[in-house]
Amino acid sequence: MTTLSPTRPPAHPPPRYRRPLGLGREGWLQYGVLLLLAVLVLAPVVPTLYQSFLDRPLYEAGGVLGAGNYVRLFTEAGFGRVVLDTALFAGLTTVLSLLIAVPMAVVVVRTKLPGGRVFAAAMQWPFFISSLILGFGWITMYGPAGFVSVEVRRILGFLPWNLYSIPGMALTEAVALAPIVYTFCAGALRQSDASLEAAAQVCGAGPLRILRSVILPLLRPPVVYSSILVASMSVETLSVPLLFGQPVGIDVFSTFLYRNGLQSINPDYGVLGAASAIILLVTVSLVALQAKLLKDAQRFVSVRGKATRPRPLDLGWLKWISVAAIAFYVVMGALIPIGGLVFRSFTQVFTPLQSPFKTLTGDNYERIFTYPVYVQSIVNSLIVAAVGAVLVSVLSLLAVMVARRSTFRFARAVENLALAPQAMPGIIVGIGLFWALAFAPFGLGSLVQGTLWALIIGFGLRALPSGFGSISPSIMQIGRELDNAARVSGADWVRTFSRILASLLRPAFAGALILTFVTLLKEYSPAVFLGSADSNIIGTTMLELWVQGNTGSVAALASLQIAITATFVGLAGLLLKGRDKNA
Amino acid sequence: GGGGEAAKAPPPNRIATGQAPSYYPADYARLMEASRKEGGTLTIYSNTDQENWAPIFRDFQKKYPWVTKLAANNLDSDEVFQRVLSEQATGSSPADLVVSNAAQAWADFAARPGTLTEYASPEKDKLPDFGELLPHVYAMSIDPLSIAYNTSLLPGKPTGLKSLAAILAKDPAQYKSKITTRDVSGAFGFTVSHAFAEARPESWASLQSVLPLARPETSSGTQMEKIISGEYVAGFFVSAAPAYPVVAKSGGLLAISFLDDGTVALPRGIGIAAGAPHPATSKLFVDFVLSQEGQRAVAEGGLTSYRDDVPAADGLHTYQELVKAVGEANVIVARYTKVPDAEVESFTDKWNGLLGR
Amino acid sequence: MPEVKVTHLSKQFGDNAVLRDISFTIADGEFFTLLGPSGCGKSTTLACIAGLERPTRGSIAVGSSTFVDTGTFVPPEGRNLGMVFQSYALWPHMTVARNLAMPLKIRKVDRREQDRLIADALDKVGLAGLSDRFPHQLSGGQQQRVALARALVYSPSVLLLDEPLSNLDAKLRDQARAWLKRLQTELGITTVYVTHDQEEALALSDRIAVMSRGDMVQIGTPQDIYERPATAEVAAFVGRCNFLTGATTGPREVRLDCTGQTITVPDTAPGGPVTVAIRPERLEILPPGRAAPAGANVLTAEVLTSSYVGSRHEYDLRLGDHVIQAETSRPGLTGEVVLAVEPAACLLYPATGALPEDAAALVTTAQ
Amino acid sequence: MPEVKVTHLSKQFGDNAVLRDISFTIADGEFFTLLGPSGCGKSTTLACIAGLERPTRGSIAVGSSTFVDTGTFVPPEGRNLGMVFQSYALWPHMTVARNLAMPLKIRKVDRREQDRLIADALDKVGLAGLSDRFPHQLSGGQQQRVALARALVYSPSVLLLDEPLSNLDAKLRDQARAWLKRLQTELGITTVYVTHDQEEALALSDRIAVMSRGDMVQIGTPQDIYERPATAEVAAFVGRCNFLTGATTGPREVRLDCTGQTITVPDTAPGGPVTVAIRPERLEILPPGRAAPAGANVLTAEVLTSSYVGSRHEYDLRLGDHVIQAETSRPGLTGEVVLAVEPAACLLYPATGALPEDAAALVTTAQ
Ligand SMILES: Nc1ncnc2c1ncn2[C@@H]1O[C@H](COP(=O)(O)OP(=O)(O)OP(=O)(O)O)[C@@H](O)[C@H]1O
Ligand SMILES: Nc1ncnc2c1ncn2[C@@H]1O[C@H](COP(=O)(O)OP(=O)(O)OP(=O)(O)O)[C@@H](O)[C@H]1O
Ligand SMILES: [Fe+3]
Ligand SMILES: [Mg+2]
Ligand SMILES: [Mg+2]
Repeated sequence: MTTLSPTRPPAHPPPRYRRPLGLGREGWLQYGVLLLLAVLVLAPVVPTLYQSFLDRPLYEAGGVLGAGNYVRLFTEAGFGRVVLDTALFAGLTTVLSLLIAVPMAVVVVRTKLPGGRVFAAAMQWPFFISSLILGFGWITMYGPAGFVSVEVRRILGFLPWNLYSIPGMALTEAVALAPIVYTFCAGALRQSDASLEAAAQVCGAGPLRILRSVILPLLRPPVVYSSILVASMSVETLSVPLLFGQPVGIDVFSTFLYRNGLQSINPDYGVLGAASAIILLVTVSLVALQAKLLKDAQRFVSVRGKATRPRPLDLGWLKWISVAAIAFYVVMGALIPIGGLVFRSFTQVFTPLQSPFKTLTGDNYERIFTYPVYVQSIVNSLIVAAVGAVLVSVLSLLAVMVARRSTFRFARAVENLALAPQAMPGIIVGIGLFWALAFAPFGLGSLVQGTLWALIIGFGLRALPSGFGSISPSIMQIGRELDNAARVSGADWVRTFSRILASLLRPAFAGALILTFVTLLKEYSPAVFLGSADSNIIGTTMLELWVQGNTGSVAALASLQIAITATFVGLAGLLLKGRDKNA
Repeated sequence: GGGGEAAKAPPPNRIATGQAPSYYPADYARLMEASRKEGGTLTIYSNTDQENWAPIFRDFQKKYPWVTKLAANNLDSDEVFQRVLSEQATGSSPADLVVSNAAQAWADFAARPGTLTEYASPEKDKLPDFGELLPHVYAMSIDPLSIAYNTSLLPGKPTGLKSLAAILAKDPAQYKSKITTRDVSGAFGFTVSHAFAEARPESWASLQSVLPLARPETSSGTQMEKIISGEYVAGFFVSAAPAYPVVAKSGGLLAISFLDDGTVALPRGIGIAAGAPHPATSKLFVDFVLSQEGQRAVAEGGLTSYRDDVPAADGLHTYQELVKAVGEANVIVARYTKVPDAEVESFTDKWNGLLGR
Repeated sequence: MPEVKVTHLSKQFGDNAVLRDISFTIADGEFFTLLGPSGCGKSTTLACIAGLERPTRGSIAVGSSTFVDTGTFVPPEGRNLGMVFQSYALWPHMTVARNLAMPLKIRKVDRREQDRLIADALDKVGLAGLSDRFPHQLSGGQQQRVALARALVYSPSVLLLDEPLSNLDAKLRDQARAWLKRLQTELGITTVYVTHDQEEALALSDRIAVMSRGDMVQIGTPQDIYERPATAEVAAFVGRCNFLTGATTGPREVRLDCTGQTITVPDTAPGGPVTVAIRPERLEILPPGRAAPAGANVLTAEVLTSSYVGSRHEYDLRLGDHVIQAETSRPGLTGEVVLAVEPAACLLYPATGALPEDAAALVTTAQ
Repeated sequence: MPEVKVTHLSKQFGDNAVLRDISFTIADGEFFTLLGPSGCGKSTTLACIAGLERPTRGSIAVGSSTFVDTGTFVPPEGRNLGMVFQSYALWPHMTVARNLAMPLKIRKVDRREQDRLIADALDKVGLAGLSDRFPHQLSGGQQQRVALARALVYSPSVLLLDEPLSNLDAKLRDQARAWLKRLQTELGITTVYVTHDQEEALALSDRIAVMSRGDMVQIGTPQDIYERPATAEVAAFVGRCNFLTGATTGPREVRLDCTGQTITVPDTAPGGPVTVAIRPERLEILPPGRAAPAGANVLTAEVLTSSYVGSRHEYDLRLGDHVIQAETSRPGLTGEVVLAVEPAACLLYPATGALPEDAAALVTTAQ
């Protein structure tokens, strides 16, 4: 037995850690993360803000600062309409995605539903598909001359909807964004104490009353959180407004930026900067509002005591209606448009006026694979997604560690910085980074400008909040005493992280990898500015092909992207599951 | 008209590898030598599709085999210039060549000092007078704009704007929102619409009856896709270049015709950027594109060539073909001049007013 | 108040038989406790009575109404029972008053009557002033009483309690226990109580059912359970107990493995290995020089550690290679002590692996 | 083993003063317990000693090395302490052996020596065979012992334990407590123990510090704390206690509010309202017909409920408008009973709101 004699010094003294410049290893790491995040986040914001006060393009010498751009923006004809349409679009999108997702989350998670697991998975599908692709799909099916529309018009004699309107845009966008709301609500529902419902049941409440009086009121925090997220995402979304709104003259913020920045006869950079600054302001205040609302909403959260096993409610005949509603959403919202898109990719022309089977072809794919630039764009997308996913996940992990598991003085700043890109529209990230790279010191900009690295930085920045968001709940689930135990037994912060937390967070890290990979693969809006001849990606190629009129090839590329995503998500899922079993 | 022809492959383009035409200056070999030393790379900022570039690149590489890496991006028409300007302002730009059909932007760009490398091409004398659009900016192609229509939905074959107006006039209510044109808020749409209206002031009469039925689109591709699907029945100022292959594939559903009351042809400008990293190769490229061999490749890529010594053939479209179809007098070649802001505003207001937006 | 009759109740989750053919009857007004280690099926039994789980087989009846039988299943909202959950399950977005009003609203009790009933119920649990607070503004003990008030406000026929005290801290739990007992006695409501705390079960219940892995091992009054445990397992679970293994050597005689000594036991043991169970408080530590009472077994042990628990002293003693516990009011004993134990206090069980692994390890780690 | 010296320790979280100027010294080898209700700052004190929290003011020294003082702060990894957490905090992705190896690896102990130390430590906690298991393959009690082994394997100078037993179920907790006490005595390691369970504190400690809202209310041996609690609050928290309010009527005389009766108390009370605290086990329920001992106070009360806790019976009695508790070994008492209590057993405190709101409500709800 080891003797513990009083006088002797400890048999095994704790290790000494070096402290260069009086700062421990963790200090260096933590300041490093803070600095990196700050540079990344400020790089696009500072030039944008600067431009918004400058009376001429940044690249021209002799600019004078002033508020003239804002004055011009607000006095510009039609800007009021843009603001109004944006508000309408964002508001309606938010409401619709709540209407779709909240009841579904409740039904799927909390009730006995035939095929509930399938539906739970299916509800996520639209998330994996970029809204650009979904938009194309919707036009093919529900546009004024879409397959479904033509059929409906033939039967009814008129078309009861108009896709090229704000409600039409909002509905499409809502279908694309509903999975976000669903994910938050389903998560909250899974966590919350099931005995709250059991208590209502025993008191005599039937299923409907339980839904109304207990479940729905308790969903307030996730609803607030996700609806603000959805609102800020729909303020910045480009694809659907561009595809649907353009022909009928509906302008929202993002298309306003796009048209005035990229397509205008005479781009006014000052006004562009001012409009970007305003979008930034709006989204930032939305995110701030969300933080505030959520803080107050803490008292609604009631996860306490021994976790009770959830008992799903039985809805009776209502469950069949729910099944039908969910099936309708998945089929009409995602499956049919996407099926149409895939079908489109195998035909020459795709029109209700002529049987598509007449012109079946593999040409659309052939075109993509004969031009090296197109193949390159697929490869580029994969590279950007893969490299970006790894980098973003690593950075997210570090940021989460610093923000949530350290005594770092600026821990909150790290968290805020990591979440800030949530409020930065893709186009603005693109424009801002473009300028930032142009002005970067030591010729760094020219090393990066126009290469895939520029895309990786731009896309990665946009994916950072998802990475952070997917890792940070997991770290909250790992008891702090696990690191405390390591600290007390002699490990410093860095070692605690590498020896203990890194292994425990591996599943969360894998989850973040998948999520960011998918996000990066479908991202494209910053590339509109950051891309170059050598760095085309699927999204920009798709837009390019669309402009050329090669819709068939657009569909082919979209199908390829969906296939890649599905394969990747499927494989990753299998791998993760396999590993869980081994563990 | 170019409608309904089958996509037969044209005969292969014959290229004289490494040989300059006889009329080139004697020291042209030195230029080739300089190019060889530049490492065989060339970067083009363009708003031109990969498919248009493909045969040009293929043949250029055949001619000068040391050129191994040719890259052209496909940006929006103005962005081409904004990119170059920003990059030039902050140091070096990787751009060698600038290719765009944005007339306004070209005029603005070329007017700035120190944006272009001065170069007098030895091909200059072999070209028609619109071959040099601005000093040191040459026309790579001259692309006509057409009327495209859905043959199963539009009764009759519109041969011009007036004829289209006449067809629509039979039942304006039915064609409400069924016609498409180019968005004049965009550079391309403005240039072609403005050129047309300026050259044919009398056509406002037709426009007044057609535009209220129309919706603007921002690309020819979208216009054609929607005409095929039946969302629109016809569109005017649809680029012919991307339309040819679609017409061929559509199985007769889509047809195009040139406007007998004035077909706008928009030149595509090419110029060498100031401080181009590969100036010699850039010069070789400009000369090649303007040469007979190069113009032949331009036509093969789907753009419209304009040299007399390039014959029209299956799958090759030429300026001469257009002239034959509508007559020299009815071809309106858009000019590369800057339209004053006030004029831009009054024109777009008038146009958009007719569109009802 | 009706009686509760559960017959041949079985419940399976997939292949996992969680309850196996359980039957019991609870008399009108009785305080009946389900006691057993975690996972033995107590909550499941309660959930079956409440209607939150559907039994695989068996029937459940309260008074004259049958809740469950072949072909019959009354859903929970049709049973008019009151239930309190371990986590209280107060609806966090409603005030105390609205929490209590909900079951009344469902029953369409009119406004005035509602107010009266709510005031009554809150009064009963001593929280008259707090009706406008939200649950998160209440302390744990107050929440627990609101939960009880909510379960009582609509005068249910039976009250079901699933570990209602386990979230309170030790001190408050003791007090709340006494208070609960008084309230139940006063109301005379038939109560089914679930706990894994044997002290709580002994203190509160009229009768206790000890459960183990889905079976009912013993049903009886607290005295029955404590003094005449049916199996070694029950003895180990309810109250502290010293277990000594041995072998039958003759009628009413067992030789202990730990010391080799032979002791007298109350009954004739079955042949072969046996376990003798002795409660610590039945082991009397004799003051030096005093003789053991006639007929008592005498054991000699060595003091390992002592601990003071306020009202008495507990000693860990080494008996051969075993560690046993004894209680006395005398402080400061050390070295060798002599223990006396009446044969009647020696409970005899066939030797099986009655002790959980953990407990066994702790008992034999005498170094 | 060094002594632990904590002086003028304060800790604030924002505006919230969690510890207020706490000082104490723990002797070499002593088992020192921090006892107090939830949220009183026990864990914070321990965390300050461990270095997991940085105190706002004050100093902490162990032996000759100062851990915290103005300008000095040794991070946890530099303190060489052993710590066991309430949830054990075993690293779930490592086997038991690797859990124990981690602190040794960090200390660059060589391979052979590591194996020896690990085997030693596991042996000490009686888990020699389980070194290749993962934590999730162990029972709660085993996990707790692995956690202890991990805290001991590198021979730390002080052992810190934060409610190490509270996650075990009642049964196992009792046994683990005795085992822990034996181990600590044997190793003689200075130990700081945190608990809110007074029974545990009394049973284990050499000395106890009772904390309340960031202050140390009393530091003393278990006997001190239980028999001479410094305040009514301590009396209420440590062990059960009946509180009777009254007023001083003369030297050593108090008139009780509940019955109006006057009783004799040991000391002269301060004038004005007072609280008399009496432990239930000091209230003797007299068998009918037997007289009270001379000098004892005699009270008459009525039995409300009784509960059986195995080794004894506890009665809830009504004394005037108060509910009091008494313990006896006699079962089945009902109706009126006579109680005797020695004046020495009546602890006297100035009447303040000593009782937490919850407890007070439960005690006075006699209807
Ligand atoms: N819905 C379910 N599906 C599968 N197994 C279940 C389910 N509900 C309970 N069980 C299992 O049934 C057994 C009994 O569970 P029950 O909740 O009744 O235990 P308990 O006695 O109340 O335990 P505790 O004291 O921990 O609350 C456990 O082994 C549990 O894992
Ligand atoms: N990081 C923190 N920030 C703010 N307040 C804190 C923090 N940690 C602890 N507190 C507060 O300090 C007080 C003391 O906490 P501490 O954990 O020391 O209590 P405790 O005595 O260990 O209680 P328990 O028995 O519940 O573990 C509590 O009121 C707690 O809310
Ligand atoms: Fe206890
Ligand atoms: Mg349970
Ligand atoms: Mg604590």
